[in-house]
Amino acid sequence: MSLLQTGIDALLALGLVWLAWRALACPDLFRGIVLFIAFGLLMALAWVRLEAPDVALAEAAIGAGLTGALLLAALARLNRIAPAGTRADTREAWRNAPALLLVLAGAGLGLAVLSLLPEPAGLQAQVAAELGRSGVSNPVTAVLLNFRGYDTLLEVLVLLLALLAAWSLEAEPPRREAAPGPVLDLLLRLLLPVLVLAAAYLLWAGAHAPGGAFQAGAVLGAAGVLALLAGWRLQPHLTGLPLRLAIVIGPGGFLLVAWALLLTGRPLLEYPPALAGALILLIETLATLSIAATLAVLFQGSRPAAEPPA
Amino acid sequence: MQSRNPLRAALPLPRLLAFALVWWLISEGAAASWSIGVPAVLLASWLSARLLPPQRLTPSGLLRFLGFFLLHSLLGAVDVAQRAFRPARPLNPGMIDYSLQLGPGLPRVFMLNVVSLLPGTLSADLEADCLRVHVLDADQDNPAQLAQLEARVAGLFGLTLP
Amino acid sequence: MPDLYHALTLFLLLNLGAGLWRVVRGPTAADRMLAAQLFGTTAVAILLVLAQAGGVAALRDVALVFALLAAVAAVAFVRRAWPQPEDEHDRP
Amino acid sequence: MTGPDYLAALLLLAGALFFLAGTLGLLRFPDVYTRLHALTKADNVGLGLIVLGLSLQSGSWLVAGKLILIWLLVLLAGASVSHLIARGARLRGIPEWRR
Repeated sequence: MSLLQTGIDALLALGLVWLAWRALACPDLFRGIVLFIAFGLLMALAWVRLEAPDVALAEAAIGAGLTGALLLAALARLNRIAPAGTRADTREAWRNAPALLLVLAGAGLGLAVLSLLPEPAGLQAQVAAELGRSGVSNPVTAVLLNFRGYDTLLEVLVLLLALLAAWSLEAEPPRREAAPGPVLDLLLRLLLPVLVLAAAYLLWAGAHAPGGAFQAGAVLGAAGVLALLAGWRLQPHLTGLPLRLAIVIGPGGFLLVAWALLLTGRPLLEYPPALAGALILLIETLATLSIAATLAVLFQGSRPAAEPPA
Repeated sequence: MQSRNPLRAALPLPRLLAFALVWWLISEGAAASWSIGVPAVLLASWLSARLLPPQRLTPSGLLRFLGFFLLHSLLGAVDVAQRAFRPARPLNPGMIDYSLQLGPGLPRVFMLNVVSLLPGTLSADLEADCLRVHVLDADQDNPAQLAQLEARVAGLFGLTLP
Repeated sequence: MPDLYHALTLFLLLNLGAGLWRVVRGPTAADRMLAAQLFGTTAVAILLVLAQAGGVAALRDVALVFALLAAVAAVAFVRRAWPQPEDEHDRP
Repeated sequence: MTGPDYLAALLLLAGALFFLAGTLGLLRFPDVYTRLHALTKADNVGLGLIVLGLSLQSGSWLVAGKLILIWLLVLLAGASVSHLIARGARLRGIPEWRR
């Protein structure tokens, strides 16, 4: 590795630690969020340098794009409930807590790295040996949707649980929203179709390259978030059953496939190799729809049915 | 204008071609991708046709606009770079009003966006027909520049300014 | 050429680091947010350069996702998190 | 290195120079409006030049097209966001710097 590459890596590592520290320790929540957005950007670049483009893609879609928007919306809500001056400020007393946490986490990680075997065997050889029967050629997708498909099933269910938790909270009072203005309106009209295309592309790419349902769902979900930010709302007849169907079709379809496979006498989520590719694509397509719908609805915060008719 | 053919109204050919091109580019020409690409392009074209009415871009207007845009955005960047690099930081900003000749609609919003990419101008607000522009150098003839841009945008969309 | 790509990456990263000063200093929330917007453009450039340097086509997809989502956080800021101009007047 | 290589290297360096200009503008310009000028002009042209240089190096029309598409998306986002921020800043009465 050249000196330049070492420089890049050193700068990334230092930048990440500094940003993490500043984002946690800075007394102003808004500044903390902007620092966190910058942290997400650097994190994606760090994953690239670690030769993990799959994770970089997920970080780009979720970390840099959606999390920032979610945190900003949460901050806006917090400021409405309890304006900045009225919040009990415990941060001053806990100022050094993040540093302590960082030191502890760093020490733990250091110990873990030191205790690694010099040449960890890993599972790459086993994954590579079975890849031919998985239905896809991207090893990450093979692990996520075939060899350990139950992990992904549970992840999709966790997202559903998060939504249930958000929906059981008190609905936010409606708030005045300024007109979006022509520039934001045009941005949406140009961008939404391209976001749909990009999501479909990431879904397709997942079979052989970085991509897949979570990334595609995040991109499609971002389209929903942008539409919500511009003040676009679902028509009332779509907020009931159709929206709920979109939210559960991913986990539901996944469970149905798992159940059908159990009925044929196979172990949980072990696809017949001939059908594996098609089944994975089906599950991922449905999961993309559900993830997108769930992320957009989570951004909105409360149940859309509770919205007064516009 | 209502198209007589409902299929062509829902899926206009120029949109189909444009989104097929976008798919071809983002998939870097992978032939196998069209199994998902075809439905995705159909969906995107349908969505786009619902969101944006068809525009009549003229090819000659497009070429002239592209040349104008590329040259002037480069000039704009050089201009900003000079001001940023010089130790004296030569800035004389101001806010000017420009009355638009373009009628309301997509061409006008398009112009609003391009204004911010061209030398020394930044669109700051739009009230009725009045475009408020923040300029880096109030001594320059900014309105003349804006009028030139407006003529190019009108040419791009096949319009004639009153 | 690889050295040039890596030097360029390092240079762009240093740019990004310098821009952090604006996030820390502000003074207004808009200043902090527009610095973050600038980082997005820089990150796209870095990703495209690294994609060419390492011959990793997937990094262009990462850059594409960055470009597509570049506006989301800033729009969320403008529409939600930026205190409304009339808020001071109609608070009880 | 051959002729096209030199041209590509030149474009990449020019792009880097504009990124530096954008960062300097961000740090040195006196108010949010003037900083927005730097954001929308210098960095977008910087990215455009880098995209052009990389397109030459990629040796593929498809990759070049994809790079230009990414550039156009960044342009659209940059122009829209800077208008939204400038308009919001005016609405909120953030003062302009005058010489």
